[in-house]
Amino acid sequence: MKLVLSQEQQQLREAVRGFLRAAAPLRKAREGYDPQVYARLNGELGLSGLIVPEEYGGAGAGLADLAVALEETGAALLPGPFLATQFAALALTQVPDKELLGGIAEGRVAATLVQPEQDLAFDGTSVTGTLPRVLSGAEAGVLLAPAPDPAPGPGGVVLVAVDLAGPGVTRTPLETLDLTRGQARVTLEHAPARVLGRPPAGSGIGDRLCVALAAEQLGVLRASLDAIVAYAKIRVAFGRYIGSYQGVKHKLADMHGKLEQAESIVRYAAWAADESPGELPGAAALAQAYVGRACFEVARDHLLLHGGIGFTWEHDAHLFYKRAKADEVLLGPPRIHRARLAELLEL
Amino acid sequence: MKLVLSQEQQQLREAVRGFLRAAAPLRKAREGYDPQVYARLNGELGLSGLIVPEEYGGAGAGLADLAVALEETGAALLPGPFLATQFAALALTQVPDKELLGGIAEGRVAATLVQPEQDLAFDGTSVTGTLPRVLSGAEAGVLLAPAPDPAPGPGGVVLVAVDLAGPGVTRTPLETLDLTRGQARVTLEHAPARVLGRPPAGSGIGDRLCVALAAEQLGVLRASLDAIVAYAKIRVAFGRYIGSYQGVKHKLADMHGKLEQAESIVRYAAWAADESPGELPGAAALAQAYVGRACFEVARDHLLLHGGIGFTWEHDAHLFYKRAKADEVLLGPPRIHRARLAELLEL
Amino acid sequence: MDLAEYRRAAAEWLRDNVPADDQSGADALARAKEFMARLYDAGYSGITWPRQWGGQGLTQAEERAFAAEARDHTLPTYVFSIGLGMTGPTLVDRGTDAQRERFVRPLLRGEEVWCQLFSEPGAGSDVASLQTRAVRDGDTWVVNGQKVWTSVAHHADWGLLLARTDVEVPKHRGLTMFVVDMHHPGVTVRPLKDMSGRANFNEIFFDNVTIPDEHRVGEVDDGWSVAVTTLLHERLSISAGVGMGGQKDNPATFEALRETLDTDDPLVRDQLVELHIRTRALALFNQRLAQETRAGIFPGARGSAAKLLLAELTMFQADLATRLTGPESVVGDHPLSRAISLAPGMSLGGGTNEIMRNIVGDRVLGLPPEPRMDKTVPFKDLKVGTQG
Amino acid sequence: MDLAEYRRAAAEWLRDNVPADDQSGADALARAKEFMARLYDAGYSGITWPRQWGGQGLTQAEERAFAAEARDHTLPTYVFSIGLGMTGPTLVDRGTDAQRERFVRPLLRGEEVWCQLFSEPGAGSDVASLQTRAVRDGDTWVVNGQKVWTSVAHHADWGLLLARTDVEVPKHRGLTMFVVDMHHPGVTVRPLKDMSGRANFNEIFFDNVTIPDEHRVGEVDDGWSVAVTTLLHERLSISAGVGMGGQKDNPATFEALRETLDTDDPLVRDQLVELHIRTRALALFNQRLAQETRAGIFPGARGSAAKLLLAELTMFQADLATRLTGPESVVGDHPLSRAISLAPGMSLGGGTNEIMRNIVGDRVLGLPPEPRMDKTVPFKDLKVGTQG
Repeated sequence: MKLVLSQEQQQLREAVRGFLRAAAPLRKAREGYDPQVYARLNGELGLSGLIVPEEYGGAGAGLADLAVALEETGAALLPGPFLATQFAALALTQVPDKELLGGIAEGRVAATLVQPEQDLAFDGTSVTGTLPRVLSGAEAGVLLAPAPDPAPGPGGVVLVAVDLAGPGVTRTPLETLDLTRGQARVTLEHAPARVLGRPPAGSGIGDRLCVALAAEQLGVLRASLDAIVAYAKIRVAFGRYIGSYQGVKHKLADMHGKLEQAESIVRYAAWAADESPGELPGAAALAQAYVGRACFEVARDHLLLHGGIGFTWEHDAHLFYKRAKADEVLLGPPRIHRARLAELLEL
Repeated sequence: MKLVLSQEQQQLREAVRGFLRAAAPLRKAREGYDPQVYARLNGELGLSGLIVPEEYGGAGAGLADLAVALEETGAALLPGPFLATQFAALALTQVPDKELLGGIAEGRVAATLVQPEQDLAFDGTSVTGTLPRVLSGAEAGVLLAPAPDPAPGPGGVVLVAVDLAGPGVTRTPLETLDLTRGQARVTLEHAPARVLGRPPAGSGIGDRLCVALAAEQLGVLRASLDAIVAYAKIRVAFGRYIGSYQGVKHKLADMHGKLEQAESIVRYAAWAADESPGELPGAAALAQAYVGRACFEVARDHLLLHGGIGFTWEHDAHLFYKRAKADEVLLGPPRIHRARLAELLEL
Repeated sequence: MDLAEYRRAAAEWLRDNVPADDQSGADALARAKEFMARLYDAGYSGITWPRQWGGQGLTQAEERAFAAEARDHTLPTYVFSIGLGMTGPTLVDRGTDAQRERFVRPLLRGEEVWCQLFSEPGAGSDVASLQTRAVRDGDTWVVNGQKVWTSVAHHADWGLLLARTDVEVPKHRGLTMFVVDMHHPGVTVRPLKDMSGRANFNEIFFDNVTIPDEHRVGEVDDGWSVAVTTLLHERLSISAGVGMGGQKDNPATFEALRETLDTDDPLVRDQLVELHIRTRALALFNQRLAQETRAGIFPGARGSAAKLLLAELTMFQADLATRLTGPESVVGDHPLSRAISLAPGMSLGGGTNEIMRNIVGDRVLGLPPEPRMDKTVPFKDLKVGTQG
Repeated sequence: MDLAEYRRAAAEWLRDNVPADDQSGADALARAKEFMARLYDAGYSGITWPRQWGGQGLTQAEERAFAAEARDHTLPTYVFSIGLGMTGPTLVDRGTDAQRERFVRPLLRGEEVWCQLFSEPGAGSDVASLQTRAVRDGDTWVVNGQKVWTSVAHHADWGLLLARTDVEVPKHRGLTMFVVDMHHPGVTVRPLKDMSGRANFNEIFFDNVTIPDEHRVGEVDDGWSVAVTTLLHERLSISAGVGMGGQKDNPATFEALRETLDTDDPLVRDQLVELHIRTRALALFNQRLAQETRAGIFPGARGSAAKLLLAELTMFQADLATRLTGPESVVGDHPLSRAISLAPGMSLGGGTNEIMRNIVGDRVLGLPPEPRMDKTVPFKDLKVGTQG
């Protein structure tokens, strides 16, 4: 089990962090998706193709590396379809498609993945149905979705790809709590769809999404804690820095304990995804159950400890708070991860 | 709804508190049951007969008054069969028996109640079975227990009385976590038993036990908080009273919030028992669900905030901690009260 | 007239006079002022205030009787709440007779709207560390600085302003209280949006605003004692409101969630039970405080415990509701999206949770105070606000 | 000999020499001493200690290799743990050559047992406020006072004693460190029972105990800096142990509870899931710290976060286990009855949760320290212990 970053991973972290600090500072996050930044992120750093296998033009890295990148895009509250595209890439590593993987690796294609399966009708060439909430659905170019297998036989599910700019597709951007990353309602009416294949049994796509999201949450958690720790060192009340009051200090110490544990779990779950598939389901459910909660709790307390200024629109605190809440429920009500754990533990 | 003590209830509280301060100070609590103190409690203050109807020689008071007394015996960690006897008296107010109620009112009879129903065989004149944990089973003289109705017909449950000093009874005092109040294993082998009657449908005996126990727990909670607040005002660390540190002060403030809410719930539940039977089941489950937990949490934190000295045998902190834990599970795993609430709320 | 009769008359007046229609819209302020004038003329504004200055000179009993009847109505008096609850009582207690004569009756009659100008960006919980300066120039004072978290300031005619008049003395001893004309050209009112996007508050900027010395309230450099009076009235009006109403339209309450959630899942059921327990615990505590108040026991700082618990419950239930509801709760115009955005407000307005815990610890439990350095250092040498 | 070979040899020696039988009983101390002598003679005691004073002069690598192998055995060395982990390293670092010559080898060989005498009833977290006095009388010192929380003192031959030698200076500057003969007639050792009824600790009373000046460690009045050395070694030996073992016989762990509880109830299942989550979260954090340590990253004060979390988990799981198990858990000789009695110990030994939070806040997060009055006041004017 590997819970400590390698030197290469530390370099990756510094590279992504440095890039985002310059190109996507927090004050830009509330302006929303900047395609230019996104293009540079993929062009200069090759982030989009990080986990795309080398044969498709990617870097062939594992989830442990992707987790490092997602922690940084999370900390920066990076707007746009990066997480959605990585969700799609994680599915495509199980159901490979040369065109899409190549497009993602080159940074040409922004994609999104519908998960879990929704009510779609598929006739073999086109899909029909309404997807009420698609992550980055307004920004992505391609939609991947599980659909009922139209081939005669025992049924089952295939993964299909839909061109979101193509015919039969209506996208309605939604107002979302999270101001830094959108969702859209996508209505498909006989939208042309291409079958990519049938996800192998136990492919663990859903588990990998859990781990990837937890990595982003770890970044949101860490950035929230960093922000309030920094503020506690410069804000004065009653003649003392607020960080010198145990009422603040002890809360921050508890938040640090959550960070340490969250990081440990994310490293473990990413390692399991890459190296120990048998452990992945339990590690993935653990990651969402622990990190999702810890991230929101820390983002909440970081906002509250700012005092009145944290409640203002102009301050960044609420951006973290809202992302943390949106992420906590992104893959479903959090109890589903606990229920999964109960099942896996054979309780 | 009456949530504030009447003048008479305040006088009762002062009388019981004053008596216990003199006759049953905390340093005596770990020595266990003192029959002389018990006799004076009933003789001088008439506490034993407080809720016994006047026609049987008692004071005919309600559960709101008994709650005031139990809060004080709880705060004093009074050893002996007072709570057990009041449990029995609460059952007897629903299934009246002149001899027993008279005996309790006079302070002659210490009793205990088995609740809920256990596996006892009853042939109409004697009972057989083992009761693994009977509250104050070694000190009480009479055992009340629900037993299967031996009369021909649809079956059902009758309340029977067994003389614990009589034939066919074996009592084994048990080692208990709570050092200030014991339990015993009681084995009945054809022990003569007298039928007291059939508890009327919806008599709410179990609900009344919940409220009575919550009143004792309120006392344990309040005394724990008082003790640590007093210590925080005299104990110095790093040149300051520990109560001046927010790390301690804010915890104590949160504990005070639990006390305020616990007291409000106990007053409400006792009022419901006396005046609004329709509200009693919900109020009783609420009382155990909230007050039982709050009492242990406050007793736990009061111990921890004492620092090392709170971990020593000689210090009283662990007596409260252990009573609080024993009380929390006395009527069953606490989740049963929550399950009852779910049912009553029709969730 | 005995109390029951008073109450019946009040009920009748309210039924006949409170506008039932929507009270928002462009002419809301004009209509609110019109209602306030009628309320005053009927004798229900300033019920306990001295007759000499325009009040009714009655007792708390009449005030409570009217309030109890008014609870069934929505009175369009929000814009006057600062004046009626805080600045007016301060002027009655601490103003000169000329100030009382000039300001109190128009305030009670709704002819003039008031705001309160204490908080600053650099002085949140620590109000007395404020930095807005007032410098004397003959018979007038010249004010420069910034205030924040000001309700109804965009409608206000007058503001009660706390400003620093001496930086050579410790912070509490160099403050003075003024009445400032909000129409002065040097006053700029800017809306301040909260994290939910609402603009319920304002920022106020003072740029060489002049105030005649006759509009000073209390002695020079004794403004803190006047502010304490105001804050006491504020606390009374907040604690009177704690636990009452406010939850009716909240989509995160137990009552709302039981309608929207699938309670077949035992875990969902148990979480709702937890919410029920916490909600009932606080509601009963508030009811007990109310019963004690009616019995003449003043809750004092224990109200801060209730406020703290309400802040925690508000946060807890919005958080729980979104978790139980899942992804749709944070997308589109789902009501929980707004609830989770507003939930922190209860922990931040009227004193943070940490300040509430200090108050409960110090004043209810009598714990030793935190050692204080800031009470003796001259203000100019004191660290304040946000440094570096 | 390369490391792998060293490790194989150690494994072999341990297999052949660690007594497999029960190590309690009347002659336990004698047998422990005998084992320690064999351990020393085989070269496994004081692996990293200087050869000059009886150690092996090897590196951390060998020490860790031996420790890794030893983890599979239960070595009967508990009674020597204070000497090996704390007082011995202090003497090596800060003792005179004569003291090292006299004390280190017998300590490593298990011929003499050591205890540590810092804590006092009036000085818990605030060790430096201790009141035991040592007064100079020519070439000896006379000690009076009381110590507490002392492990293995009833077996100890020597104690490392911190005592006050000057009350006219601030508290940290008037302390001196000594080696005290525990067989001196003025020393009384009394067992101290904890809340579970066990007597794992002692109270020590000093009644005119004399100590020759040559048994002073470090300079007069410089004892605090020596104590800091000792406490650093204590922290290292605790953090090395955190999260390892100790849970095996605990009836309140997830593994134990899943065997004893009825998991048909979904609520019980979900509570066990919660326990699993917390247990795994801390276990993985501890494993990450261990991996970092192996990679040369010293965890420092982050170990205090792990200790705090372990204390909270220990309390949480015992509390949860009794709630889920119900009435029988607190009656008779149910193992949970003992678990709930011992659970607070983890929060109180080795620094309270509050002290741990201070350490994490100050040293990990770099937050500003609490203002301190007690560092400048002469000790005689300082409030200490329990007042009134």
